[in-house]
Amino acid sequence: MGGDQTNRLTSGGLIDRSAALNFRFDGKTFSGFKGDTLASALVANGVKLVGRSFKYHRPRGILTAGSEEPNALVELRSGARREANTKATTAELYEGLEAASQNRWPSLSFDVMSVNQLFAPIFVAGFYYKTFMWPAKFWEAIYEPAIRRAAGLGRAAKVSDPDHYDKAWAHCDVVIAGSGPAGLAAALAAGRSGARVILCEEDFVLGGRLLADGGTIDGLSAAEWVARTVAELSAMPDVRIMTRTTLFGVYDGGTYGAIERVNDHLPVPPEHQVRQRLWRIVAKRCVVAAGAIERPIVFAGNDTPGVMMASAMRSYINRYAATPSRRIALFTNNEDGWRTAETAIAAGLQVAAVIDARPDVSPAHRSLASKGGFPVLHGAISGVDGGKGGVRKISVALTGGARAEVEADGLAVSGGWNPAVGLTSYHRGRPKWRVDIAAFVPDGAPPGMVAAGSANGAFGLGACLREGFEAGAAAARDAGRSGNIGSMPVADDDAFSITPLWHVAGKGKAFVDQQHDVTASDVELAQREGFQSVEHLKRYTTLGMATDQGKTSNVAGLAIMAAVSGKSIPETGTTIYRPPYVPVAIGAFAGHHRDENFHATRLTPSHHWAAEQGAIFVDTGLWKRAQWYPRAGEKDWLESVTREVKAVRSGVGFCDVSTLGKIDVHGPDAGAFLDRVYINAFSSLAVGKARYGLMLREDGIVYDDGTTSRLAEDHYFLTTTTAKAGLVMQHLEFCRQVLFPELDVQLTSVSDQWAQFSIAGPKTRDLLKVIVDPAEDLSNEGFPFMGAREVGLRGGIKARLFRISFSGEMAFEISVPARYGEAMARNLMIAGKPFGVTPYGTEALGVMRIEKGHVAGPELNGTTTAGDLGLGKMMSTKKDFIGRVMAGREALVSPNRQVVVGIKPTDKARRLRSGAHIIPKGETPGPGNDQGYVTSVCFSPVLDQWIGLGLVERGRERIGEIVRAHDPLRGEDYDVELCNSVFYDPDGGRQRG
Amino acid sequence: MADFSWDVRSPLDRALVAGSYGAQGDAGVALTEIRNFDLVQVMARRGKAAEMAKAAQARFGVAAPETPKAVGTADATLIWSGPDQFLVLSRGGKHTMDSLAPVFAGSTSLSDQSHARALISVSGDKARAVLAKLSSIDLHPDVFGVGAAAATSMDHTSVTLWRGADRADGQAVFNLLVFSTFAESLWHTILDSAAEYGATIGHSEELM
Amino acid sequence: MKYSIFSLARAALSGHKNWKPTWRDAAPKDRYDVIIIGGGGHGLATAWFLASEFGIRNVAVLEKGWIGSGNAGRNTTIIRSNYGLPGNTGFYELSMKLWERMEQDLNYNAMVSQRGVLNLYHSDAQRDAFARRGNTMRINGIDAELLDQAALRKMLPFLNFDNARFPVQGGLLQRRGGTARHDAVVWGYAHAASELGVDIIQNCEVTGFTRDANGKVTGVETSRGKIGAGKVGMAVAGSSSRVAAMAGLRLPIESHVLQAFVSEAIKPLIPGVMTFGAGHFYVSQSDKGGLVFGGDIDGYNSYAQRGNLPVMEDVCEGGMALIPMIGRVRLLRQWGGIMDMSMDGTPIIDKSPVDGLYINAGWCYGGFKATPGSGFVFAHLLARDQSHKEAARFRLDRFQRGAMIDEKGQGAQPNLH
Amino acid sequence: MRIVCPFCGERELGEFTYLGDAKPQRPAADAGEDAFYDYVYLRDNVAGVMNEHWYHGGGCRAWLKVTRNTLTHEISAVEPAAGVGAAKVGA
Repeated sequence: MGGDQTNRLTSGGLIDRSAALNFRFDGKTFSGFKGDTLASALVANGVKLVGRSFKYHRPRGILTAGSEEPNALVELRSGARREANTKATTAELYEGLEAASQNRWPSLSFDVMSVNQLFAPIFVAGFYYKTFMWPAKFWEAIYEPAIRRAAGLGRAAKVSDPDHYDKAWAHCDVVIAGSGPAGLAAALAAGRSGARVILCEEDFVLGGRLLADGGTIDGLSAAEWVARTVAELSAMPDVRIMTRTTLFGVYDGGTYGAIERVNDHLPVPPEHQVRQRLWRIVAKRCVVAAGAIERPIVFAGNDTPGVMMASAMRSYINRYAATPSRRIALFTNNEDGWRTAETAIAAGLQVAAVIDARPDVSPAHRSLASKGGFPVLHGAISGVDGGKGGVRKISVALTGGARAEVEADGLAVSGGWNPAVGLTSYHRGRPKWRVDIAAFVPDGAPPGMVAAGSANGAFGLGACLREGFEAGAAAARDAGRSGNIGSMPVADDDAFSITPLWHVAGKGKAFVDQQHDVTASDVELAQREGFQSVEHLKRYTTLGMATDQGKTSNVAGLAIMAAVSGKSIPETGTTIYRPPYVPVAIGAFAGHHRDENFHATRLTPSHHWAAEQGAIFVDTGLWKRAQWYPRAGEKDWLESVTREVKAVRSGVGFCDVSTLGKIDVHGPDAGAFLDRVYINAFSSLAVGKARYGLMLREDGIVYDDGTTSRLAEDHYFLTTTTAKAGLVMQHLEFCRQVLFPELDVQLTSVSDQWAQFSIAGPKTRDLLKVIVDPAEDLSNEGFPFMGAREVGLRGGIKARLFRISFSGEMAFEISVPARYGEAMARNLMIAGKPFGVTPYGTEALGVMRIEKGHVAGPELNGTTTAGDLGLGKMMSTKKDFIGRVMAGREALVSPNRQVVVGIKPTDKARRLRSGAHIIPKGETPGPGNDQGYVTSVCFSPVLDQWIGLGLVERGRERIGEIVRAHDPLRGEDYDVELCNSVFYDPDGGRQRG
Repeated sequence: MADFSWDVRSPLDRALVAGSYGAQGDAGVALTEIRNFDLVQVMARRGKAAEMAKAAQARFGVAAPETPKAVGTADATLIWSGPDQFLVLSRGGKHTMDSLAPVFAGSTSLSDQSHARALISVSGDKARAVLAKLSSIDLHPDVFGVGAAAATSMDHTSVTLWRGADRADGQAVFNLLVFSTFAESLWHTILDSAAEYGATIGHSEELM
Repeated sequence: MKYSIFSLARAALSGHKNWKPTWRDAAPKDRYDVIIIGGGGHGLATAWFLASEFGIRNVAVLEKGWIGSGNAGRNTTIIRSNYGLPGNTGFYELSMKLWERMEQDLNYNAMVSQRGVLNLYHSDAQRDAFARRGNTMRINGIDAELLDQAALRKMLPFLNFDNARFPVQGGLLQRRGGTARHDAVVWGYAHAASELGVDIIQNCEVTGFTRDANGKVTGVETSRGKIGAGKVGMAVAGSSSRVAAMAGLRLPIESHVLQAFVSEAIKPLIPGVMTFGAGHFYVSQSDKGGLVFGGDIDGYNSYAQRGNLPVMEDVCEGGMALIPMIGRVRLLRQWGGIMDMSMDGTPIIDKSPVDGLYINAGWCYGGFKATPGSGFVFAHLLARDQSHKEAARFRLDRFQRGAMIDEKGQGAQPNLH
Repeated sequence: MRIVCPFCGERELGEFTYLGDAKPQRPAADAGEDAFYDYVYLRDNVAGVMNEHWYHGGGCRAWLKVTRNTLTHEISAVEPAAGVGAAKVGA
């Protein structure tokens, strides 16, 4: 059995019979044709049972032919590409497609979990809130794991997604969702008037319901009209037609989200191509022509395989030439449902009966019935006889009380149509109820968006074309396009009449939400227990929260709630609609930004040189920085770093510090400006001098620090920490543009313009003499500590030289234009060779700054004051500056604050760790005596032991005190001494020398 | 002791591999890095906008752009970079800080950006398709014509984007000034975006 | 009525026809000893503790819509007590202890699931910050473990360790952290409070305060008439500034939108709660099977209850960077809640400057985990007129005194907390 | 959300950074703690139309004053901060 397509009609359909495709479902091989969906191919092969339900594991068949499908969910593909919960009704068939049913074990036809059906009387809505509470520990040990295993649907892949995704922007005047009659007509009108149009269609062919229901437009068959229209649109340069693309959401300012399934119709994406692409479409106007969704009627056994929406049955028969059954019964409460009887007869199928809930049917249909030789039963279905094998017999409660039975192997159901009100409701607009069609229609749509056609409740073909055409023309007009829109496509309107019927009372489970197994009695129970708000109903029963977002269940659910609580449907209201309109792969939202491409990478000017030296790099924000330069034979990072530190302290070394933020501050008021943003004065700084500055936030807490030099009367060169570079620039621009507009000052980031190197160590001057123009005086007198000026370098380029020191050694920082950065590194190696110059990384930099007691990121943690850092004296009392006032608040000047202090283990062999807490000696650690913590640590080659900085209560008054470093996380607890934070050369002689 | 040699290295020196990239067949896009240029940021001082404009007019013979535009002159391109400021882009050594300082003395602040940016030109019939993955700007010919410019972002990184003169074959040319330290990273992102169309990659010392 | 497997079985026999409403849908009386404005988790928990712990049962909870319609029903259901600063640490642990007995307290299964909360680190600096925080937790008697990469590779092999821009290096784990079923928490407190006589009044919007000659609050004006009260407490996340304004108060609070997302239900994939340390992404998997995840707030003031694409993309980028196997899992629903962001990222539980009005506000996006603790200490404040010791630092005047509790060190900029 | 930068034209949200309510004005240097407390911490937290500071950091680096409805995100006006036009002062 299998590959014979027993239910494929011999002719017709939009499938390519010359292109047979083989596929596998649950391990069995079948064949279908190009143009099939997985669902239509399964129908063609007579497969009725396709899945098991969420809670009761009931056998389920295909209910719909679109993205509203609640039942026919499969695991598509395998291995790393396995996609759980894929709707068979939208999955395009391709050669070799592999799919498996889900939520069953061991097999679809024999599912052990279907025993749940025996417990159905207990497993009612919300049952789990009422039990599993005793004994307490059992919930996590037993109950919950069991529930988790049983719940869920398909299995996601357990390894990294091998496919690529990307994201793109598109701009247009009018974006149109849907390419049915309304959408195509809208595109025609907008396109003809000269508008830039984007037409999104989630299907892989254009036409919407025309593909299944046909009709006559402008005297042409629907197919001919679609072809003609698409040809006309394709000829317009500014009209873009995007098939396999769903407009899923609307965001502020006319931004729309759309997902294009670029290559999901292939086994794997071709080389260099993406699987899916996320579109952000910026449009002046949007026409929602997303159509309407046929809704079920809730009756006992309505989830039996073989029960199918009437319109879906037409889609399978007309579009795919695949018939779900041979002898069909139809249950309808409206005129439209009858089309399925017409279709069945036209396709040479048997119609067993039409059960029409309305008191009467049109004469045309009467005669159809007599021609087709089937009865028209007035009444409602009270039960369906059949199991996983599908529908066998249908019981009908006739109006007036009598009963009837109908033998059929398929049941088409039409409860009327619900306009697709998702997109129009995503800005919390609430749809309004229209009595004549017994359905909600869009209301309160986001600015610039209108619905047209059946999405707007216009169910006739003529009306769809008219509304679409007018909406398209109006949208183009609003966007300022006024070309000639030509003539409107015309078709007849077929009458639509409906007598609402939501639920047929009767014995047996009647399902409202088939995927979540929510029954009519669950809705009644929720009402009984006080969950009467629709939002409570949804949350208590999980109605409408499944992967179909309740497209086929929400309205029926609230209609039943309305009935039992004695309210009208509009009074009961709808839940809030949430994007996306269809589920969208998370990978598509990430696009290119995953793995190494998650964020951009910044490289220093000497990066590639450092890489050649075998440097180990560390991520610092977006930067890659050389962390240390290992040498052959060194056993670990500590050995390398210690070597680098010793080399600097005894000779000379250099380090690329280009990652510091660098800002040109220009203008006559530059000094006055800096006076206001720094706590200390800069207007008084002499040209050719540098000064360390500290910035506060307006709340008095330290924001950033750095060295700023005055290069000219009206030009300062400001540096920030690496971490805050961008934020400080933004802050300074705020001060300049918003707080102090009266100052004449200009700011430019020059972070990328300059390659900057720190050169440090007693032999620094010797090295510089080799590379700096001999004419330059680098002596202590000629270039004193904190001096800053431009110098020439041998070979003709100019550099900026700053005599500043982070290491505590005699040191300079030198900057050259960035494209010389790599040459600078090489030349420093050449110039320094006689002095054993050593490149050092951020670790050695950190060691030396801790030895020197300089604060950095771990101390500037956004909660410390200048006083905490021991820099309180820098706060000028002669001027106003940002943060001055709030820094004076009582708790910020309390003598009991945690302040920066040096810390070293009393046992010199001990390793000190950041994050250890400080507890007074001899006390039991507790909230009451947690006096601070270790912020930064290093192994100090100078002191030959681990040392650190910490923030400790009244630390500076307690120098010499022995306290406990308490580190339960790492199972450590040891004595440390609080000491001066400057471990190395406290009087600073070396850096001045 | 002999002088040191100071060879310049473009930030794309390592990343740029001349030749073809991505899909085979007719390349949909050409990616060219232009090297050897001077780039100076010119910012009007308080109340000096008019003076700056005058100075620019005198020096370049055209009005400096007041709106997001790129204005070509005989030997420079003036690119709007923000309110009351613009960039002067020229062949290496043409309009340097030193040569512009006297021109704008008093009315402006100048900042050298010559080494702060890399210059990449993107052209070809898929140029817009590639840029649509990187830029949120509408590059439709009617909206972003020759000479249009934008201070914008790509991949969360600031870039200066402008449309230069069309290629000889009529294809549009989009120029990107990107920050040097981001250049290699952004370059790889551009390559990823271009791969499906196929790209021809090269560099040039000749500023168009 | 008592809930249990037995009552369920009994009810099943009668076709579940005899269940009573989970809580009484009460009509307002003229006067209550205490009125709580806000029928969310915090308000209902406060009412229940007032009735059960402090013997005050003449209490009304006023809800403008349906109970749980605010952030209680719109969050990512995470519970934890892994805070690092004095004031927070003890309070959230108090809350955690109350989570651990909630089902038995309330006779309602809120599905408290201590599956662990793991904060990942990607740099030495982050590790050190977590070490500091974890030690604070341990010193306060809270469970915390610092895991290195090797341990994580065993525990969570699917994380991106090797192919990542910012490889995972380790994490801070609180095993007692986890999740709870958010709606059930609301319904559970409503059920239990109602059983003790608390009036839960839905569709009753407070429109103003009634004050006496001295300005003391004597009750509220509502869409269902005036209601008198001895004391009025507000627990109205998302409306704090608007309600406070009715009493002439300005608060150190801005309202921002936080988005959250849920995927289609899939079979168990992710064991506990994890947060990405190199981007804005956190995730857990619900009992129903959906991945529940979120990231940073959109960053601008908003009462619109919906966000925009850039943050949605940012969150998914973080997700893919951390767990690249979720690429083909589909995002099912996106929503937004209003976060009342305080100026230091820490809540305010205090008497207001207006006599008779008590404030419970400024929970930022951390309100859910605090639900029982917040209810308990707010009930304590309302009943005893003094702060519970674990809430003593949540005073309103801390900003004047400079005693902020700023876990993130971002200062007075709410969108950075 | 899309903001019409007065200099660059309409740009997408990602290019901008938000600061907050533009109403609070930095007090005079001698205003004292209470005035600064009010400026730094207290907010009207408007539910409706509000003037806000946004920074076009991903574009022209201008600070902007944006009039936006916090209930709908609708933007009704955008103007540059005081200092942006400084170069044209007196012109």
